[in-house]
Amino acid sequence: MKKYWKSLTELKNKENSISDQPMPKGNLEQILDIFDKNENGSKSNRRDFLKLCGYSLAISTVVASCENSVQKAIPYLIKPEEITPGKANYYASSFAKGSDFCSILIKTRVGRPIKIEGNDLSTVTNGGTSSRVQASVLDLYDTSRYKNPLKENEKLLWEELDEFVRKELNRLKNANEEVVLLTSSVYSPSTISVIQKFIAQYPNVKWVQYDSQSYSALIQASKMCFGKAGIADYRFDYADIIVSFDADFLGTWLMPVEYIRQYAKKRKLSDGNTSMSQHIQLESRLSLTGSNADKRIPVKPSEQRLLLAQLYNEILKLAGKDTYTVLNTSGDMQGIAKDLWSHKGKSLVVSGSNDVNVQLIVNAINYELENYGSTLRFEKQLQTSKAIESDMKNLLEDMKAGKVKALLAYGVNPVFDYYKGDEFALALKKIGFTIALDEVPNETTSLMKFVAPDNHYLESWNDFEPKANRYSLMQPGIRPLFNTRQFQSSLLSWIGEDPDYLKFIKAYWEKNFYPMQNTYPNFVTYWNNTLQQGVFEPNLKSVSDTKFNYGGINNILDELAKQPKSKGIELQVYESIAIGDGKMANNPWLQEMPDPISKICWDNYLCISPKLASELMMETGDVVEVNSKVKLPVYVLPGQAYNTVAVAKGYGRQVCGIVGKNVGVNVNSLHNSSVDFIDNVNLIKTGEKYDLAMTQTHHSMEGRAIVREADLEEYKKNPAAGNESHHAYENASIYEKPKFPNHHWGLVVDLNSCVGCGACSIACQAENNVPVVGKKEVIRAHEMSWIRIDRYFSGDEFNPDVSFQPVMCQHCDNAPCENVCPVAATSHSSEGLNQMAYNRCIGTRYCGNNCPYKVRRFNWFDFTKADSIPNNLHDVAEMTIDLKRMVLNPDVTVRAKGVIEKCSLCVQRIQEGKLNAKIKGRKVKDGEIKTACEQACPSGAIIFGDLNDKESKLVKETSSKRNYHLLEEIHTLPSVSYLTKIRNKKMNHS
Amino acid sequence: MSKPYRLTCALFIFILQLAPFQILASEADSTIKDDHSSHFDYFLNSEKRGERLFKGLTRTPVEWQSCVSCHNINYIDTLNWNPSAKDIAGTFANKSIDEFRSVLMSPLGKKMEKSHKDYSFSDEELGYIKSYLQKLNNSVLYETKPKVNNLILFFFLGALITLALVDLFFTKKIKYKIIPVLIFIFAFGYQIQMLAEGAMALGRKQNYAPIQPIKFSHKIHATDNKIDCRYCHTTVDESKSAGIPHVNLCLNCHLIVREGTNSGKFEINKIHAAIENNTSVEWIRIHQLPDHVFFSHAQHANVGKRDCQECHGVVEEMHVLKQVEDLSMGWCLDCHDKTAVDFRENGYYSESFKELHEQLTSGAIDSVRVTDIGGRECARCHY
Amino acid sequence: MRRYISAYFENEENLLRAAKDLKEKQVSIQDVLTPFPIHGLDSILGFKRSNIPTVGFISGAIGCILAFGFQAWAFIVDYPLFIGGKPHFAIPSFIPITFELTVLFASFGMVFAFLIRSKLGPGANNPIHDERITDDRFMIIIDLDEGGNQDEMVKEILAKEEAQEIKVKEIEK
Amino acid sequence: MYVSPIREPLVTGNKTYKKITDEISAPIEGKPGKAWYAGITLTVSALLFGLAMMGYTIWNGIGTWGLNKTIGWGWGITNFVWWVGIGHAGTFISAILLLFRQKWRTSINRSAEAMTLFAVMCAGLFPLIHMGRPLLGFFVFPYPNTRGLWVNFNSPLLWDVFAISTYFTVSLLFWYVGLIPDIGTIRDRIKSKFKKWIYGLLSFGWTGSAKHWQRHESISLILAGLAAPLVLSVHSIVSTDFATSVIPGWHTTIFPPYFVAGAIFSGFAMVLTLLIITRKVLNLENYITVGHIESMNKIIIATGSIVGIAYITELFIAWYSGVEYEQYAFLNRATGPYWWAYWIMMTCNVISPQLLWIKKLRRNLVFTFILSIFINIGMWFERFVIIVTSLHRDYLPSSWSMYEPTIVEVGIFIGTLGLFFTCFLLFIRVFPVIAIAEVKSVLKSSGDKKDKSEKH
Repeated sequence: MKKYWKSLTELKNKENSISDQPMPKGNLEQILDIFDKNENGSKSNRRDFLKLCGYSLAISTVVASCENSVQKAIPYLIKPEEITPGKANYYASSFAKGSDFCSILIKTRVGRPIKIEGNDLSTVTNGGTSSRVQASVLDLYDTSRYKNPLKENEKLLWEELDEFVRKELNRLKNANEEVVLLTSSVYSPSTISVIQKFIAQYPNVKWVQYDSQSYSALIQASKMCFGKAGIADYRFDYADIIVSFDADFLGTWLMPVEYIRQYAKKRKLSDGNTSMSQHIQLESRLSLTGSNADKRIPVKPSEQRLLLAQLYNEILKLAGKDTYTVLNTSGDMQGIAKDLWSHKGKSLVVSGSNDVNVQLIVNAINYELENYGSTLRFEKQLQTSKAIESDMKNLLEDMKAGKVKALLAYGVNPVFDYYKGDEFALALKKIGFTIALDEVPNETTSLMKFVAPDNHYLESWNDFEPKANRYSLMQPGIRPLFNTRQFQSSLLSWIGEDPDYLKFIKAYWEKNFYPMQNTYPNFVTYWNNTLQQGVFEPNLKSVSDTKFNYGGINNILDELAKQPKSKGIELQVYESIAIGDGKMANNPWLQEMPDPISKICWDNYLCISPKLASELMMETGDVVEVNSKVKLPVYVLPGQAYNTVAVAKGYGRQVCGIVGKNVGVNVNSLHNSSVDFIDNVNLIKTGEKYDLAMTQTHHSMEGRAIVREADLEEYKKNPAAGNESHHAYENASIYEKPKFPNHHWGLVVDLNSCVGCGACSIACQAENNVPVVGKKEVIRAHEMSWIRIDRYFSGDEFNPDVSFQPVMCQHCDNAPCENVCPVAATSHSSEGLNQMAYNRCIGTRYCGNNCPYKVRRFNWFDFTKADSIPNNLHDVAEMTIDLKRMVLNPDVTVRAKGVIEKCSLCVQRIQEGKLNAKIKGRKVKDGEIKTACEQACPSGAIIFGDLNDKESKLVKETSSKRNYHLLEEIHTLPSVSYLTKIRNKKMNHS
Repeated sequence: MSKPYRLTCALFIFILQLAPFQILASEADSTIKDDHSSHFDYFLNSEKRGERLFKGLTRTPVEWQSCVSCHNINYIDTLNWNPSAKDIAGTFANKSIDEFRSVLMSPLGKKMEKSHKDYSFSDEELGYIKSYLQKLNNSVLYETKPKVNNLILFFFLGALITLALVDLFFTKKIKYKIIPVLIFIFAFGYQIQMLAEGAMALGRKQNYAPIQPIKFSHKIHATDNKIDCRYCHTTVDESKSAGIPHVNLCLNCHLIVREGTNSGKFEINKIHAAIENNTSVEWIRIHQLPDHVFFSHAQHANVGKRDCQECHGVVEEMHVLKQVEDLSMGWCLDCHDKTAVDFRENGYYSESFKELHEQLTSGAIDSVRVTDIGGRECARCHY
Repeated sequence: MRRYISAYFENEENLLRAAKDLKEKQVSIQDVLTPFPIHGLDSILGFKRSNIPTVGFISGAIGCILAFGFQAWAFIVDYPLFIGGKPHFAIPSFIPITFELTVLFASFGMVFAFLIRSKLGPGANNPIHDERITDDRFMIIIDLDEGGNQDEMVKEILAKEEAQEIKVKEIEK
Repeated sequence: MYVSPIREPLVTGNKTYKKITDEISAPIEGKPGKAWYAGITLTVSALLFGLAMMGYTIWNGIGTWGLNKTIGWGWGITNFVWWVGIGHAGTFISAILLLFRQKWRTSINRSAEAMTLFAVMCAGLFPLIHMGRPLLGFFVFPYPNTRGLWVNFNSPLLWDVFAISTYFTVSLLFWYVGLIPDIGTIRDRIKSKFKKWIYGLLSFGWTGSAKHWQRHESISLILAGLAAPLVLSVHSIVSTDFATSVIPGWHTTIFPPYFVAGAIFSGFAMVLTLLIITRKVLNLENYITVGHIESMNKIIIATGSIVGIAYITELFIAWYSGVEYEQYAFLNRATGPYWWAYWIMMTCNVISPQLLWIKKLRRNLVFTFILSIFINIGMWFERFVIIVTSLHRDYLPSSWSMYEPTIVEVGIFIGTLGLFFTCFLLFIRVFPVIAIAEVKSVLKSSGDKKDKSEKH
């Protein structure tokens, strides 16, 4: 728990101490440990001793007056200037894993990173984060990480490895044999420079970039249309109408954190603003984006090209240009075309397809709609995806042919996530010299002969250019825990240069970026300030030349018209919100994060449309065999297009830590090419049953006014639309309403902004030490999340409306839970908080029963090792070993078995904020205190504040007519309120 | 008690304590004298011999004090400025005999100079002492004996209760029933009290004053040398922990002050050794709240303007630091009930608690106590 | 020197008649021992109403006041907590416990009063005159005057009511 | 003494006082039969199994039960309420029937009270072991502590603590005060010296003195007067566990009377179950006559009908209230996933007791026995329906969930059954199952010898 005096020396010595970290001990040993002289309080502490005392309380109190075990307090030898024990330090940095990018702040306590926050200064991510970003801090303490350089699984020294690699590289250089450097997309200017130097030194090196989720069609189409390779800068905040063809831009497509912010901004209805964008989604699987759409049209993946062509045709018609008469246009497309045309220049059409032809049509449509320059821009092209798919194909051919003599792999796992992973694995074995530069073992690195382990990103220096001219620095929050070295340093040392990458970056920045600004007079101040801010955003170079010059559209449309309509079942393989491509599969927080739509965690499953399910006589939990290759459980997903199925990739990792191994099924082998979908899928019901871990099993609101919603048209007429019943229950109690004269903390959730991404739930888990319970316990509805996102389907089963509602403790002023606790473990504060004293709780669960919101969570087992009884630990994810306990927030108690816990409205942050104000002798400023969920939210849907502060943002929001409390008819007087969801359903053309 | 009476008592106890030593010593002397040949020594291993030398049980000139008279082996309650045997053992564990000799024979500090005068040991003897010290170093010193007294008393009372009850109902030997009833009530009541006190003391460390790795005296630093608390406990105003000074901070003075008046150079050398060897100083933690309690020094010392002594006692009078208060929740609440909040100076309070502030300025109430602004609420300390 | 006469009946009606007769003749009846309570006997013997109900009332009242007072004190004075938006002095909430403790105190008070007044309790060593008193015999013990004047009259009444084992006992004072 | 000419005798078979003593004391003096040994082996093994399951629960956590985030109480509290309900018959019989001068109580009150105590013991176990931290269960007592904390007097669960412990204590006092004369009887009859000594100790030196009897009668009456509202209060307080909450299906003002009626209903059923066997095995047919059984059956019809009306009132009010959550809760009870529990409850508690309007069935022992078992089952399901089906689908459909007990919970229930029957089996070997003195006192007025004695 709270280990204040972890000395820096200890951190320095981590290399040795952690590597021989004892595994969780048996129980007898644990007991014995308690009586050992207690070193650093790491294994057991005084509390453990007290626990033992508890058993024979009477006797032991008398015997020894309970001799307390000795606790050490070890101060720093030389205290680093910036560290104050007991206070957090924040370092601006960047999160980057493959194409996932986010500008962040690392929160450290006495030198150990415990939380990630978004960096408000970045104009790319704007302080937002995603669940993966939030969870990434736990990966730092992953036990499965490489701890030493390896040669065929034998430990060796860095010097030995460097010696060997240099020799080998020089031999190959002299023999002029092909060496391949395989990386994921690299958008770090300094890294690119390092790689270029490396290639200059070894000209026989060929650099191949490979992304598990390829966006090469976007890049190629852009090049073909505008002569500009790269991905345009999408501006959803400028679009009045968004038409998305299967692009899950709020979930996984390109830069969701940025897009959610833009999307929510455009749809924010403050009382003055009554306009919002309209979002039309055409897709087969009900994606997170689709679930937020105002209008969603379920279509098969194969039909999308045709529909796009029809749309193009219609727009040409509206533009008065030549049309292609071969296409019979559906009514939907005609309507959409009209709407788009009426918002010319303020509309946006996107497609998630990785088919160049499709992207060419999309570009043509956007060009016709004059969107380039407004909703699509080239000044800040997105750079996080650079890989071209054919490169990988060629590489595999070369490897098979034996041309490649050596392979250096960094940040990629093609054996697992490439659709020809098996072939890649076979080809890999042929290569004489292979070296992995990853931080954790995976299916690919385990086949490599050498491992030069990379640092975790929280231990590394780097810089990034996620979008053109938008730079973000990465700085370490901790020294490397293990004997690892950054990828860039490895490359530098292999070309015989100074392996100090920080020096390299500084030199690079001094040369290239420092001259781009004129704020700072010298490089040192420039560097220090930039490092402190984390981002460097110089003025943009304007790009004016956006002429569309591609003439081959005719041919594409002709081809499309000729294609026969597909009849069979189509399968789409998608990236899930939590696990993504599977690189973070060993992260228990992400594994336990329920999918926003299906509310299933710890598994992937085959989404199937209700109609198809009833035809095939399948229901949720049935196991089917897909194409005689993989067996998957079925999940009947309302809104899934008829005759289509979908399954998430990234699951079924084989070489992985204990958390992610064998969770779900690897479906990459289902592909036989890299196209978006697989046609004519064969589903055979096996008759087996499978339990899916679902956190929500009932999907209808049962007609209750839980998520209140209205249409934009109604809202314009009456801002209280959908919320008419509010305030009908003002004076319903025989008692007076409680008064809170000082502070009255409250929270408001704008249901119109919330997209349901789930970043808040992981942020909460990290901030509040919420335990991981594992799949089996989730099935038994024992999950512990303090904030959950309820998802309701309404309307048509085949194309439902989806509502998301984050539900945390409502902090009722008339709290039903408080009345019933026999020991007064939960009571109200004079600041309006519903307090929970864990150490007083005896676990009757009465409060949980009596909570109408069901937000109270009970510690069913000893999930945290804080329990008084030995030998009953229930820890599926190693979360209680010392290494992973480093991630615990020392300001929040770790709860023991048998007590109730719940959202505290981040009371530790409130107290900290108040203390800061007191020290400065002033009021708490609005926005100064932020809850973890609020801070993580990329859409700004959650606002915390003081309900007594009439100037606060919170009061401005809650005084809106859209404001309501959940279940206000039972007069619990919650401090948390919601703003109604407004849908922009009305199509202009109809 | 009158003063002379107390003195006599002290003297008596002193003699009593010395007695076993003297008896032992004289016996040992006689053994040596009677059995001059070395065959007795033959059976003693070097550790045993070292022990005898250290404790002065073997022939040593009378004018020499035995090592143990300054360098105690057993745990003692009072402060002994001289390094304990264990300390010495730790320091010289890896040093050669020569170094050992040089330190022993050519004293560094004034005090040591005085007591180590005229010492002469042979290398062999020094070896014995060293091997004895080695043994000490390996063994756990200061074994705290379990306090059996309480247990014996508890069981004795239990027996009394049983006897009283048996007599009351069955044997009826005692004529007046009130006697066994009184015995029962007294004994049972006392047992309950013992249990209650024991239970309340669970996890509490009132009066805890462990031996620290360095004999650091707050009295010498804070009173004699008038060093302010905040000079060392630097983070008390900004962080939740007051901060145990990092070792380098000690060197601010001890770079120059190399020798103390009481402990000579031995204790101060430990600071230098820690810096030189890059080893940490492992203080024994005294004031400690359970994990589920959040306490902020910044709140209390900076915002609340509490003196350190209110919770920690008169630290500046302590040679050996001791926990004075029991640090129980009831104790915290007592103070929260009594203490007035600084409404006049601190803008936070006057601006956030408008209603109370008005009452205060209008004179309706004369002070606002911590309790009045929620100082007894759970989530102020437990979250 | 005190003298007693003891006898037993096999029937409560006989006992009642005999007791009535004896009382009318001013004979002092020391005790009547029966296997079950006999209605009307206490009025014949001239027993006053028992005070146990009074004890019960007093102890119950103490319990009531203690319970209510303690709850109110704990919630208003000693540690006021905000619970569920209710006032600190929430009378309805205090009623159940007040009632329960009233009953508990009253019951204990009465039972202890009964045991102490009757000199009953674990280990109480009262003489057992006849082992069949607790079975089917109704025993009467009569104080005789020192002179022996009443002997004959008493024996006669007893005999009339079919009393058996009429014995005279003399006990040193 | 007035004797009703139409009442049937309460003691049959021309008993004398001596015979009564002999026959009722027989089980204590004789050696237990094989059936008793077989019985106690069974019940003790059930008890041991239950204890093992309790230990397992305390060690590993409540997670070993089938509860979850939505359903915080399941079998544990169902059993608690069920056992408390069963514990209502004994004191009801002794206290309320005493106040109403119902003489037929004399033959059954002793065993019914014993049953009350055992049932309350079983009940009291559940609130303790259902806690997440039973080792800290003492927090519920308002004892002075160094934290300066008291308990929450607003909590019905705390009222429960006081109600159940008071109920148990007062019942125990009442039962024991009544037992003192009978223990005296046993003391005077028993041959073994050691046993005589023990019974002597337990009899508190009872002599049968008229003054003692007077006080004894007085205290019995007043204790009855106190116990009568206590009986009513206990289940009323238990019902406030639910009635004061906000959960639809729990939040009901009808609960206190409805629970009390249900408790007496189930208590009498359990008394019948036990006594129909006991009278047979211990040859006490002359004391616990068919007339007694019939009287109890009449109470069962009365309380059963009250319960039935309560069920229907609940449904009506749910509909009439117009609260959608309330309406749904009751619709869900009858037609939701736990419909079978609701209909078992309805059948056993409302429909089956109505058969007792037929006199023949009321006096039929086999039928009564089967019916009493039915009612026990039905009343268990009543609590299950109230607790589980109300919780599993409450306000927010997102949290709706299902509940299935695990072997651990079932095992603990079996364990309490084992405890209950073990205690009862020991009781019939140790204490007289019928209040000897009280039966003797009604022999003349209500025995079938009455004509003879009147002639006399």
